[in-house]
Amino acid sequence: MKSNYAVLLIAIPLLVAFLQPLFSLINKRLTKWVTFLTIGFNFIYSLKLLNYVMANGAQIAIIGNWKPPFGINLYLSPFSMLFATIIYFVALIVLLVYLIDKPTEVDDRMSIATLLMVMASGAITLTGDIFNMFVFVEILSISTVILISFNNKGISFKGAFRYIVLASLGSSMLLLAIGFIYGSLGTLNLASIAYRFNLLNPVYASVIVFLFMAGIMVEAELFPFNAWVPEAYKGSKSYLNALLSGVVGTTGIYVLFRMFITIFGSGQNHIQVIGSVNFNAVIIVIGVLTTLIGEFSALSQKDIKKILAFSSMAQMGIIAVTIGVANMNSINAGIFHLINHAFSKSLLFIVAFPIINIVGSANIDKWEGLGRKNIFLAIAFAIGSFGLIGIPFFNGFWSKMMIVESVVSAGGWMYLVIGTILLSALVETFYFFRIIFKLFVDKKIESTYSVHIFIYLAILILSIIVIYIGIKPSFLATYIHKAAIDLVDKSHYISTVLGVIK
Amino acid sequence: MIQSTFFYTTAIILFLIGLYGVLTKRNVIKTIITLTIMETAVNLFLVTIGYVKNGTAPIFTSTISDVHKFVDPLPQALVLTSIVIGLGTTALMLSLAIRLYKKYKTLNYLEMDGEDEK
Amino acid sequence: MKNTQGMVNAFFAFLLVVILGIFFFNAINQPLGNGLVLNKDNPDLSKRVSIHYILKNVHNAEDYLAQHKSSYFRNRDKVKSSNLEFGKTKNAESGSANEVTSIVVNYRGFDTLGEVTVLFISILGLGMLLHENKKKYWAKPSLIVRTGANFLFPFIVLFGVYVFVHGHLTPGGGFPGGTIIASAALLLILGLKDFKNKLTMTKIIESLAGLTFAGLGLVGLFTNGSFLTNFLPSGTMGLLVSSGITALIYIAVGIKVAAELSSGIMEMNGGGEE
Amino acid sequence: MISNILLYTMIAAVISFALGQKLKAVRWSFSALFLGYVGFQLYGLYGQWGMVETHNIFSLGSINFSLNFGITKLGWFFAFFTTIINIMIWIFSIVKNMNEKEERGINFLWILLAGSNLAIFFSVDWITFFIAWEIMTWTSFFIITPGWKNSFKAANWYFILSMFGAYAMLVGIWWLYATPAIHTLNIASSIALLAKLSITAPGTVGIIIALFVLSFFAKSAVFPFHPWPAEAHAEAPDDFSPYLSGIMIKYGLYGILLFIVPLFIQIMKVNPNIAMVNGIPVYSYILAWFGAITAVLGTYLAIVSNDMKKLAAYSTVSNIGYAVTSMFILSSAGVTGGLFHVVNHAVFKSAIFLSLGAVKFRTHEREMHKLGGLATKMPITFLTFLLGIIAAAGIPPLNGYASKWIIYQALLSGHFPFLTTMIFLASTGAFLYLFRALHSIFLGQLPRKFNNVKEVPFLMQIPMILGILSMLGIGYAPGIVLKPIGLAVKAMGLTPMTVENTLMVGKLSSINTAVVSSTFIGAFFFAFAFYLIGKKRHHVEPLDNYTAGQDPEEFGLTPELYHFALKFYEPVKNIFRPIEEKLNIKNYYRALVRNANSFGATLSEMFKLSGAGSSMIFVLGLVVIILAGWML
Repeated sequence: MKSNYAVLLIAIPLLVAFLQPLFSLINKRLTKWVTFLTIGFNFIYSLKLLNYVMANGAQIAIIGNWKPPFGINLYLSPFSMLFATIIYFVALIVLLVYLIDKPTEVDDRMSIATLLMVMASGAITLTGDIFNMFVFVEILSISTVILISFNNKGISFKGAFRYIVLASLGSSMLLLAIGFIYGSLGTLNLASIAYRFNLLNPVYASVIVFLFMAGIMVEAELFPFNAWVPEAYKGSKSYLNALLSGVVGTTGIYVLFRMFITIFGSGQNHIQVIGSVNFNAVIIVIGVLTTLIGEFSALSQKDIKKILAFSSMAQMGIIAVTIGVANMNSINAGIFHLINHAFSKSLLFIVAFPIINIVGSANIDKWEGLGRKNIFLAIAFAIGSFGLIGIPFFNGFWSKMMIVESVVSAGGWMYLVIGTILLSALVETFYFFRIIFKLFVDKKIESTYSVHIFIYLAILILSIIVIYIGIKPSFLATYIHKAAIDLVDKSHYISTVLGVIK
Repeated sequence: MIQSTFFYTTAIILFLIGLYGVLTKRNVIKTIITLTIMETAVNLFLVTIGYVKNGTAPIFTSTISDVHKFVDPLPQALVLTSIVIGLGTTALMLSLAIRLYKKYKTLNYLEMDGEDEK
Repeated sequence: MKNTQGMVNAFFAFLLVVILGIFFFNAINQPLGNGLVLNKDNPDLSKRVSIHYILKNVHNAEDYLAQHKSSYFRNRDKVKSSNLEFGKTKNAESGSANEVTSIVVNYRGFDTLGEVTVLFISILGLGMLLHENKKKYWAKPSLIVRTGANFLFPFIVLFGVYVFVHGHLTPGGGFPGGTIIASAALLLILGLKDFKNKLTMTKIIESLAGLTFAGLGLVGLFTNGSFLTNFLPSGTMGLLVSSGITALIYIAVGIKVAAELSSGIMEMNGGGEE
Repeated sequence: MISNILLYTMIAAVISFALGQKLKAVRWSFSALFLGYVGFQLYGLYGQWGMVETHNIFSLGSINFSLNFGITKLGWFFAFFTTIINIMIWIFSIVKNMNEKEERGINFLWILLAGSNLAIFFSVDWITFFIAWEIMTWTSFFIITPGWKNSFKAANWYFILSMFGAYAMLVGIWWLYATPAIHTLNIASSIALLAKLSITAPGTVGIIIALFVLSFFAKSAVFPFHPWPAEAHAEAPDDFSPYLSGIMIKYGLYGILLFIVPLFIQIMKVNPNIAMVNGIPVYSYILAWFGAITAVLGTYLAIVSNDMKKLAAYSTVSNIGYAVTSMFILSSAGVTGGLFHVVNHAVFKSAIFLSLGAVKFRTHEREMHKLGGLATKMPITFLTFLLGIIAAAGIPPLNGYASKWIIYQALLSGHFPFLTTMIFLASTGAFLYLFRALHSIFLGQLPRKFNNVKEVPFLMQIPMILGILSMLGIGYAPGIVLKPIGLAVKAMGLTPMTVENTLMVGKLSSINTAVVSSTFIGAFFFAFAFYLIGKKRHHVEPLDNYTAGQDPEEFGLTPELYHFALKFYEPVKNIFRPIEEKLNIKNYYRALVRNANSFGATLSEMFKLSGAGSSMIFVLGLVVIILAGWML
């Protein structure tokens, strides 16, 4: 079975991570490069697998030669491979910047943590077992803590501590949910949970969903489980925030999608989460609140990292709304927006890094006149924010259009939802335009910082992607279309993994 | 023989005690302790799910080989994993606490400020 | 004033906790939907996947599922199984006598790989956070501790090794064994006045042990087409040399955990030579 | 063909960007030439009605995104006239920007703006329309504020209100699409289907109309969105103000003519049980009142402002008010009058702003009491301004007169006495501020520091002269414009007015503009002859006049304080001050922004709580979600 080799996406980084201490004995800079190359391998391999599953349909990779539901399996589908690929790609770009950041004493450990974090995110998207997912979520959160505290400032430790407290709370909830699932269904395999979830007593099922929600929404940056977001982003290095947002957040939302639509959901055109509670409404309310709080909080901030942190929280809220609306169009839109957000937000965080170094401050008031000093960075920042705001012919535009369409077409009280979302979008537009304006103010900036070619390279690649998706979204549309079908088609998921047809 | 109800109740009460601590304690170390209590509670909960009345440990020995009396081994495996994860998290939290103390000379989370806004 | 606020806070927290408590008690007393209640009834293992792990008939179950499709889920106990006897059964699937070990290392070995990684990365994080720490915290050891440390050290290590080598037969395994060995290292630190941290050595050992685990998995992938496959014969259940790579992996895990925890302790003891 | 033009626009923008700051003269001339080429192409498109070009972008789920460009009569008309005016403005900006110390590198945004301008008028589906609308909004934001702090505040007024409108339209568009009975994005067919739907579901149609109206009103600065032009027009670069006032503000009116007015006409035709007032739907009547309020309010605000660009901006607001009122009368004359006034206003207001730009180019002053007596120094500018305000005041023989005449015809023949009164009030008020501006800037006495002021360079005079000629030309023969307008009006389902080149036939009376114009021009020359042969004036130094020859700086004052134009209409302001203080809508907007900021600050405090606090939020949130979940 060729597809079994997909486990290399997890095994190779693990192997390399175990070897890294040996490399670090030779040279600490070497570990950075090894991490970079490993993620590069992962990206290329996952791209290959993505094309394979696009052509041949979903596959499973079994581990230990135990077929599901008895052993642990990986589920390779357009949806999971698409996100694995994007996560690896974003990480690759971020590592490009990390490679040339000034060396520190802890680079060896840091590069292992980054490698494991990216590995864990990829594994979460691929795995077909709920406890396995929990283990990788833990790896993800621990390595995130390391990432945050890498900056070695008081606030980094504060942010990291806040994050780990919330993550522990969340993982307790997650583990309780797993306990409840195993106690009732007697299995940990996702497909077999999906297969028999509707047999559960609805009240009991709701307990599971509640606990699971609380557990995973910590990573997905959704209110009220996201109190760690601003401080952790503020404490961490700017380009590493791209990982927090583009990898951790994306993974969290991915899990929400997979669990709430495929595993816990039922229905054809309008997916309803099983349980005695209207979870779709709950998620929509959570999403709307997150968006509102995120955007308005960002409005009042002066620190670019906090602004972007709140903004990414808000975007996650918008995507959560699409999960709650859960018709075919909204799922398409949500996936599309998640991808766009990963690219645009990573671009912004990466651009912010050299800007902060040139200006010497993360305070946007001090950014005035940067466009006169370095027009390239200013334009890249503008491109990133245009992509995020949804200016026509930048990537975010299409996904936001689709989100508005899908939410409006759901009718009823969704008009209130869309009103709130657009109000928040208005606020977002305002504060991003404020920053862009500041970049082009007439002012001299004295700085000797020279931007490394790799940073330019990273920015250039992401900018081109943002614009290219904006001009020609059709190339992504085929992927998204298949991914959404894969996500919605529960019986296909079950029959692929278990061989039984619902 | 003890009913599983006892274990479930204990687990939940322990969990709630831990949660209460997390909610009210401002001291970093106390927060860590209460979080550990919560983890223990969850582990107890998980183990209880596999608990069979009058059961034996799921290990074949020369004397025990009645498989139908075995308690469920899977939750035990899960708990093994989750204990190790808990250990890792606690170690990391404690080292963060050390760093926080060195930086701010206090363990009260609310009193940690300064050099934030730069 | 501050006190009142604290009281209010505590009361509020108490209220929340009570509500959550009602929620949890409600949850465990709910009927599950298959006729059982979590809180009252013994689990029906024949409705759980672990029945196959206990009976070691997972491959039969796979075949049964492939043939009977969805009716499998109602008839888990009808899957064929052979009689299992300690010290006699040969070539049982995953031949470890300890069922928990067979799950941890064999059926769900991938989780354990993750688990090892969690430990690895948290010790790594610990090292990263404490790398500026050059202070040795320990007080001067007394004579009793010094002598005891020297005397007990080999025995503790021996016991640890015993625990993880017998991981597939008796309670214990790689994690407890490794921890026991690490406690020996702790004892050395406490007991020896001029103990030198050997971080480089632990690093190398740890790497090699981790490499063994992942490498064994990869060997399975390349020879039998699936990661972490037990490609060795599982032997007679109950013997020391049995259960294929399960034993090997548990040894690797034991060494790795021992090295990791020791290095964690050494990091706290003022870091390495660097 | 249309797509090619738009594509060339993008390429031109890229070329302009690539040319860089060093070659600013080249890039500005290049863009003006390019726009000339576009205008030429557009002229060639006349008559190809119904042509549609489709470009699929992508389809996902059940939605297919495509760009559809087509030529409608209304669209072509707007595209062509705006392009002509645009060319005028751009010729002006060549010299203006060549002499800027640092050109702001906004030329490529201008070209993009011109492209989106065309795209708006040529889009035949809502997606395309919205895309063009958005591009127009953000490009103009950065043109208004190319890095000046004052203009940033101003641009924010514009931008927030515009984006608010745009989002309202976005919801409206998708609401249209989500309504099963409509389910189309095509503009023309959505009108027909909406009209039918109004029989069965008047509520839905009402809300959709409201959303679109909100958007168009916000863009056109109709009450309650009137504050933005004064800010944005005043603070924008001097060569962009004509564009803002002449073209930008008309997009909302275009939207109304494209969608709302035909929709009301259709509804009147197909829906027998719609509530009517005076023969028009009651909603239309209410909207007409919004126009009337805007007209009066704009006039008042223009009267009390001292800044010459703000004055002109508020004058624009009030003129938009006339057009809106007239359009919502829904009669043939009303729509024709509104449309005609849009064109006329575009011509004379850009002429006025060009002349103000010329004044500022030479004097760098904006406040009227610091100016004066420039008529002899800058004769062409003076003449442009003079004719511009004559047109704005609606005095024959200039174009403003012709459109106002039609508007009054429409209002009176439709029996709207109160609306007529409002418009008349506003129109009379216009005299107050227009001639004050003329007097303060160009007449009166020249401050000493402007003794060396010269007329602007010839290249800058060209657009002004063109403006004069077109004002005179349209005033003399309104038929040139009214005939294509007739085509557009006919396409909306109305019988167009009977017009000939110099003859307008209304319901109440008809008028021959040639005769009127000749009479007025004759009278003008008659009076001018008296001026020439009359007694020559003595030149008096300004300060001799005000302070009896004493230098005010000796007692610590500046000469400007003695200028008669300072606080010219203070009494008027005093009369209305109590009302203004209570009803100043700007204060409400400001309060909104302030509250949004403090709301955000409060919210973000939530994330600064202790570790226990954030766990508290976590658990509290979970409990609330659980409780709410069980209850829902």
